[in-house]
Amino acid sequence: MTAVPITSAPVVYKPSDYRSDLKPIWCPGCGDFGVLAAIQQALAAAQINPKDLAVVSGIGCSSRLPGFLQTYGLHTVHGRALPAAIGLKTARPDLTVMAVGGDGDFFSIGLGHLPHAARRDLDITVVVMDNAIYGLTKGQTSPTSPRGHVTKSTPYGQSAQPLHPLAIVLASGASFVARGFSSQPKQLAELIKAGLAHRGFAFIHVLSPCVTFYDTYKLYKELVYNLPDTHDPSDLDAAMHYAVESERLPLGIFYRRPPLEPLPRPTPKPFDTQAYLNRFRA
Amino acid sequence: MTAVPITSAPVVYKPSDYRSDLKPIWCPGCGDFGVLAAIQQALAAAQINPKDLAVVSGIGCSSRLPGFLQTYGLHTVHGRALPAAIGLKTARPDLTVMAVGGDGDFFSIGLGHLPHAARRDLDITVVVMDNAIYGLTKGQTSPTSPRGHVTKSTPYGQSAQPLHPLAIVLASGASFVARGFSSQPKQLAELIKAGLAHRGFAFIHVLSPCVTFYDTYKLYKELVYNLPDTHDPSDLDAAMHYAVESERLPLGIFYRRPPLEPLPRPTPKPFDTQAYLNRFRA
Amino acid sequence: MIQKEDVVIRVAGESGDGSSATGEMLAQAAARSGLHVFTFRTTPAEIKGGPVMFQVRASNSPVRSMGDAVDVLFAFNREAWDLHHADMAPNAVLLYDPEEFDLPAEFTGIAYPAPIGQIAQAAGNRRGKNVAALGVVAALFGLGLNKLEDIVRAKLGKKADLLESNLAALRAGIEYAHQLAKRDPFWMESTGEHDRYVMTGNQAIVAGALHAGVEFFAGYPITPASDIMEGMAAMLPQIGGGYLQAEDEIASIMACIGASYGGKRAMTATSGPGLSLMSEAIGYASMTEIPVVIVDAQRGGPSTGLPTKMEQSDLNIALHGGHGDSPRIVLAPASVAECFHLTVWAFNLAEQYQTPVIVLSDYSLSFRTETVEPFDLSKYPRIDRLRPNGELAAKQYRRYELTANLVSPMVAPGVAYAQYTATGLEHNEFGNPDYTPANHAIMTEKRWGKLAPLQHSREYVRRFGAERAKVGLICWGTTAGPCRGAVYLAGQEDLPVAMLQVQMLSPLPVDAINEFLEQVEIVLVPEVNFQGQFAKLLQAELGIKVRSMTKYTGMPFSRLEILRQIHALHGLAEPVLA
Amino acid sequence: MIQKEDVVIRVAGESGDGSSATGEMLAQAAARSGLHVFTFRTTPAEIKGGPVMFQVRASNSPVRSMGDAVDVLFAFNREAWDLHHADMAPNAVLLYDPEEFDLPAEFTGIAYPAPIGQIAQAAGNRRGKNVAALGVVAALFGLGLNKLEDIVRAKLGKKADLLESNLAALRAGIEYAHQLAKRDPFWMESTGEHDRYVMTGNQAIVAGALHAGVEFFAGYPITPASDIMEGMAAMLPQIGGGYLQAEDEIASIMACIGASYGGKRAMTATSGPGLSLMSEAIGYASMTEIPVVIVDAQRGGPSTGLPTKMEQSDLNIALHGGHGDSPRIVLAPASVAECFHLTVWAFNLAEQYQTPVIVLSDYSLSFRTETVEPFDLSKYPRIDRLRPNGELAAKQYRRYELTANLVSPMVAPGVAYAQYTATGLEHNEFGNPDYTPANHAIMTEKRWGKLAPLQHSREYVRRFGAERAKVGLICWGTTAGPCRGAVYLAGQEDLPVAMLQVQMLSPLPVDAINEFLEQVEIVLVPEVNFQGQFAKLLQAELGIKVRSMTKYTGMPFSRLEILRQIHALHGLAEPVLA
Ligand SMILES: Cc1ncc(C[n+]2csc(CCOP(=O)(O)OP(=O)(O)O)c2C)c(N)n1
Ligand SMILES: Cc1ncc(C[n+]2csc(CCOP(=O)(O)OP(=O)(O)O)c2C)c(N)n1
Ligand code: SF4
Ligand code: SF4
Ligand SMILES: [Mg+2]
Ligand SMILES: [Mg+2]
Repeated sequence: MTAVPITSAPVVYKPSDYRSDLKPIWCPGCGDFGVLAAIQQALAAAQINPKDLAVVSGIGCSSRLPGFLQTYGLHTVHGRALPAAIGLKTARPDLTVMAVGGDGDFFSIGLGHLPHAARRDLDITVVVMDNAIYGLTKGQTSPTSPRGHVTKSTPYGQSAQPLHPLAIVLASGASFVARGFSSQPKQLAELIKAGLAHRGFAFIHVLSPCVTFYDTYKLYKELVYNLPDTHDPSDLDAAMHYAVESERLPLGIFYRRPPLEPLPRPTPKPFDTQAYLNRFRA
Repeated sequence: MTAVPITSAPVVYKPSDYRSDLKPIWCPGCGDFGVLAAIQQALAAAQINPKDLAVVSGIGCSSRLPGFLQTYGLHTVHGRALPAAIGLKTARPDLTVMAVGGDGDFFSIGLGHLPHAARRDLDITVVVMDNAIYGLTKGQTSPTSPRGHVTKSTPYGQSAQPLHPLAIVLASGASFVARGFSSQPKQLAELIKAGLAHRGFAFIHVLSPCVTFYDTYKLYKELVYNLPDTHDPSDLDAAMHYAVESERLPLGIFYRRPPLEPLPRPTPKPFDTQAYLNRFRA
Repeated sequence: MIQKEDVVIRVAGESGDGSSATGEMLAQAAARSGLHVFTFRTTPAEIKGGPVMFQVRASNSPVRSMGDAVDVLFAFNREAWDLHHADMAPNAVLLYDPEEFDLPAEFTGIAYPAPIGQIAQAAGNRRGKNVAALGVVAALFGLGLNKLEDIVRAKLGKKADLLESNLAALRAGIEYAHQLAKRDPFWMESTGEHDRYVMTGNQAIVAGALHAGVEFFAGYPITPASDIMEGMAAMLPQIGGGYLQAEDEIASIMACIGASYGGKRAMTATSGPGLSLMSEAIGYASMTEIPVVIVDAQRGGPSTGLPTKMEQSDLNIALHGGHGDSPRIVLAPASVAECFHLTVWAFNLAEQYQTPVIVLSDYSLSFRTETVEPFDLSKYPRIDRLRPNGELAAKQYRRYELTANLVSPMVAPGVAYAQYTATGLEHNEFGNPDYTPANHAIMTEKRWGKLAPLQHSREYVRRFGAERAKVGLICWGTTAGPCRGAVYLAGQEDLPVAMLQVQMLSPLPVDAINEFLEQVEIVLVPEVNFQGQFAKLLQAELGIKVRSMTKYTGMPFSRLEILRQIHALHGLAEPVLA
Repeated sequence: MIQKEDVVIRVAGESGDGSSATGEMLAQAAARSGLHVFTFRTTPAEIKGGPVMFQVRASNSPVRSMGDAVDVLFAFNREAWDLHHADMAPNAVLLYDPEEFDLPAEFTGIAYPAPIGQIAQAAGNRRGKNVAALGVVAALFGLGLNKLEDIVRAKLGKKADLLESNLAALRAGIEYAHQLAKRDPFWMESTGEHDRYVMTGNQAIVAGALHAGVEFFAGYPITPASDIMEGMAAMLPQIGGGYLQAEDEIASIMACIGASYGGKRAMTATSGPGLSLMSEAIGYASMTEIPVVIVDAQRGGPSTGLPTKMEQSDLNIALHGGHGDSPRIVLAPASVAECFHLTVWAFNLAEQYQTPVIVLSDYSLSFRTETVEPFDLSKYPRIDRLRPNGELAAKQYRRYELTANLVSPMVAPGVAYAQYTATGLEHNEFGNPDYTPANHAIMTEKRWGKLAPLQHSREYVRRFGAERAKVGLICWGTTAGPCRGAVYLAGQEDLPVAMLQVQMLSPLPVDAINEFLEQVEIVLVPEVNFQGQFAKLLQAELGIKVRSMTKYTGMPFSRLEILRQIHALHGLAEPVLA
């Protein structure tokens, strides 16, 4: 006998139906609040039953997000949201699977998993809250911090160039690539909704400032602009061009192509131990 | 007193001066022989004193290469050649540092380190022997194996798309990006020589077939061609375009820009423990 | 003709010269004719070429180790003689190819020349050399003669064009042997046919996992575990399971954790370097109480070490790899049959106790073949994790409910009203982060306490030998094989020796061990690692003092080595094998 | 007025309300005036906001633990009272801000209202509240009164505009306290000024590493180790060293290994999750005999666990994390001074023995400040690795030469004729791969044997208390603090208790421990983890039985908890503190 809910689920889900009772630990003004709200909006727009959604994350301020949603959540270890999400989606294709987290989580310790996730092109929606800083550990330089950035961990300025996450994801063959801004939650919700609708690997890079350790609100407000209407999201070269742009920060859908067609696989049959063992008869 | 060699070093180094007495464990016909020869050629062309060169690798057939050279070598663990090379180069900028290995090593388990190495742009020359297979573990699918590739580890065909290593390295901001072919050792030696001369991160992707588990000699011979003379290696968009090409395989220098200018750093002074401790006086 | 109790035949040559194939077919022939078989092989460090050997021990009684010394050495070339003659028993027989080298002057025992290349060539194709060798050996020592043709046929499979010349080579080899004047005592004809399997340890692990209902596998290639992954790659798509060749071992186990969180039975397989990399994730599974099965096929360490040698040196990291107090179950099979047995139970225990389970195999077990009695599958039920039952109210689901036995109902996504977030942060019954001192104490006790009953279990020890004895062996993993051999040999000498094989290393079955301790005076703990890791575990857990006996050459113990130590502890002279 | 031997003052409030700053300044004032100081703080789980506390224990004698109970609680708000009043000693004093809450009716002890907001406001700026609080506390209990203005000045630094109002607030606070009718016995005036440092454990580790000659650091942020990395980031560029914020912990330690292979002294610092990830690389350093220092600032585990709590639960992985038999040295400081001391020796041992050295600190030690006596730097030499000496011939350099003490000369690249490749494969003296049984045995013995002399060392134990006693404490890490406190308290009762603090956990200094075992009847092993990891280590290594005493709440032992157990073992009644 399996578990039975005592009342039936509501027929229409409101954004607030996705919210748990846990109060976010985020600082007042943190960009992640906007992302949480946008995710709730997108989920409601897509009318995803909370019981059929699992949100996987790593470690960081942003990675605490699953706990603030009234859905299934898997708050893993630092940098490992993607392989856990891939295992979950492979084992449970019936679920909607999202992976969320921060720039440290996805682009530093977890970077080894990102291109592999992209090239597998499973139906997973990824939302990275990039504040170009390590929030939870109190303000060290991250892979997206600008060159010369001064923090406690790089007091003489970060010597490496910043990564362009969207360029890497595009180079890895992702089928849906977009960028949003936590201060523009309506557009962000649209992008996440489009990502959820996409049947392959959907990657949404979100500018989500950290008010406490690297307040980029003003900066980003100056730099962001919407991709021109003329931009053709099926044009990989153009998408790549926008992805490496750093003087200004384009928002919108950079790239979209149909997901990979699955390769033919055998029709599953139940396993018969005895028949299998007979192969080994002396 | 430090160690003293009993005879002085030769004034001119021949390719054979870089060869150790260890007999390569490679199968007869393995592409890696060509790469080893090309590296020796390039080192001789650059007249690098073997005592001032350290070659770092991970684990794989290809990663055994350092032991076959009469230079300093660091045969690390699977996937970790780059961070070890970075540590070595940072600590010992006077040395010439190379990192070598296979596609599994650099593009599967080690992929998390590659973009970070590229964006740091240290003076390291990387040679990846890509045979699109796991040689040492006897023939499993690798991240550069084509989609649908059938091996013992993917008997129903590899479902993910292959990675385009050069695209990822370009997207990560590498300053020198090239591709060679083990069957064209002269060109390959030239590329490695150019990489050694480049003062930033030089990445050389080498098609180096595995005769035993995935013999691609014929295939590659058909697919390779030299980048046109008209290709401008300072054009990132063009380089990226060639990098994602998979129907044919361009060889040559895809991209080159001047390495990053180092950021200003304080002038070093000797450490004085007592002066330092005085900061903590009650 | 005297019939020896068992015979050890070693075929040695160069990788690619067919010597291993000869050994493999010989083992099959012996098994198919009803003998018990135990094989052992070495692999060269080179990818191609390099010296190899394939050894078959065959007997009419069960065999549990590779044997002590070689009774018959078939040297395909001079190097094979150089490398292996030191392992020959005093009265051993040498077979050699006179085309390759002359009978070494220093060898004074019984030798038969076997010009297998010539025999095969005369039969039509020099490449049938290995089949000719098969014929010679089988005919000389009575091993499964009536099965040889079938085996050659199966081996050649689709290469029908080669069949004729190979069968001719086989017959010529047999013929050649019959014309030799047999001067040795070895003759191993079977006393009857039996329905047995011939499997490697890796194959038995794959079979066990499939029987246990594995639904997801993720892995990364590594010797000697790769063919577990390859077995899964072949089978899971056929039965609707999920399979993933991951980008590394961290991704492998994290994918398994994701799948298991999704309600599916998940497994990965690796060797030492991969297990090291999995340390953090195993701790996460322990903390979040997510079932997962991890096979570690141990090889020589540390680091890349000796990838093609056996060692039992990953016990410490299996027990302790992971920061903090992170419980897990650790099992270790000693034989191919136990690979099946313990893999099934690894899944059941993982599910029942909601914790990671590590199965410690080793290189020798991974690749050796043994004859295995058919399993009574009715004794291998499938135990599922506890799932919430009855009515659920919104936001009331307690994932980490403090039940009487401390195992909590675990829901899989898809069930309404039971949504929760699994976190590696310390958490309360609802799964919400909670770092208060009282909560950390309670939850730590929960994670450990749920496993505590296993300490009293008697399911995971095997007791052999005398009821009471001066010397009691306690051992784990494949060292149990030579230990049983030593106990048997001691029994032959009327020397009572007791033995306890511990199959579960964590939690340690302390009741059974304490009982055994009552029955013996001296506890001897043989194992193949430097530190005496298991001996120290016994001391740590039981507060006792044991005698550690270690070997760290990358090779398993022989039963004679252990018997020698038993003799020494009794003040007896060195044992001599009849 | 009675002067208590020491006083424990806890300032508690909300993150951001200045209560921690009050505590910090108080500690500085006490230290600067010549008192011994030991602080303890908690951090909220939230990034901003959440309850915090900062506790100062001050005394004219050395203090080695956070103390047993709170003598003075300054509650900045009602929640602070709620959270902390249970920790107050029977005769403790309460200070509270009457603007925030009323004196709780259940409190019957001595209480002083301290309207610090109002005091500061009257002095010119309400934000000077924390400085006003400083004035009140210092004046009431005699803590470093003459140093307060300097400290406020230093604290404000460049914010000169705030200085006046803050100094006014300070004076007003002092004035306010002087007008209170003092009814409590606590008065801690210093008996003289002393030249001491006030440092945290992390600061002492940075200082120790710099003194030891660290030339390279690579790390990745993690609580509570990040500020070791940040200290290195600030200092190494100034002294010409190499510094790297790596992409993860695997890269961190691999970079250190690369730098050390290059001949430089290298270090990384992390906490449990990072140490787990480093397992494979540590084994590699052990195998290739490359020196490297790894600081593990332990926090509550397993998994992400309790990132802002202390625990001593990474001992097992420090000892055993890494497949195969991979030796390493493990050290554990108990105090801020020992952080300096053992970090210097960690480098020296790594270099001398060419092996990884792990230093186990913990969250409480990372962040607490202590007054530290100046180090006699002449006692801290810099020991370099053995390098080849004399003439080298081409291809003759034996990196792993089997010398008498099994330590081999290690060259750094740049020396002609000494080129070699370091490999994690089993290798021979030249460093070339070699998997033969004899070679594996010899090289395993080399790697372990070179460390064996340390078992006989007396440098890494500290012996306190009675020469002979019924109860002997053996402890490690920060639990040594409360143990010394308990030994002291027992001494006050004329109860002889012996104590051995073990600073080196691997190799275990067995000679010194065995000697201690002779001197005591019952061995009690207190430690902050669930399993009793150190107790089991003692049993494993020595074959003895000890009494394990564990705590696993994320909080350190108090000396009273340990004294209570000592009483119990003597059959005495529960101890009561005067
Ligand atoms: C293996 C490991 N290393 C380091 C840490 C410490 N840590 C926690 S979160 C974090 C990075 C946070 O940055 P980011 O992912 O950008 O998230 P944010 O807090 O900025 O949202 C780090 C380094 C950890 N928990 N585990
Ligand atoms: C942590 C770890 N995982 C797995 C292995 C096993 N392993 C050795 S080499 C290798 C991959 C070899 O492929 P590649 O890097 O392409 O080198 P090639 O042999 O093809 O030159 C693997 C998976 C290992 N040594 N360590
Ligand atoms: S520290 Fe930064 S990222 Fe973290 S919660 Fe606060 S504002 Fe957000
Ligand atoms: S297996 Fe392949 S890659 Fe390895 S040595 Fe042989 S040919 Fe080369
Ligand atoms: Mg961030
Ligand atoms: Mg390869």
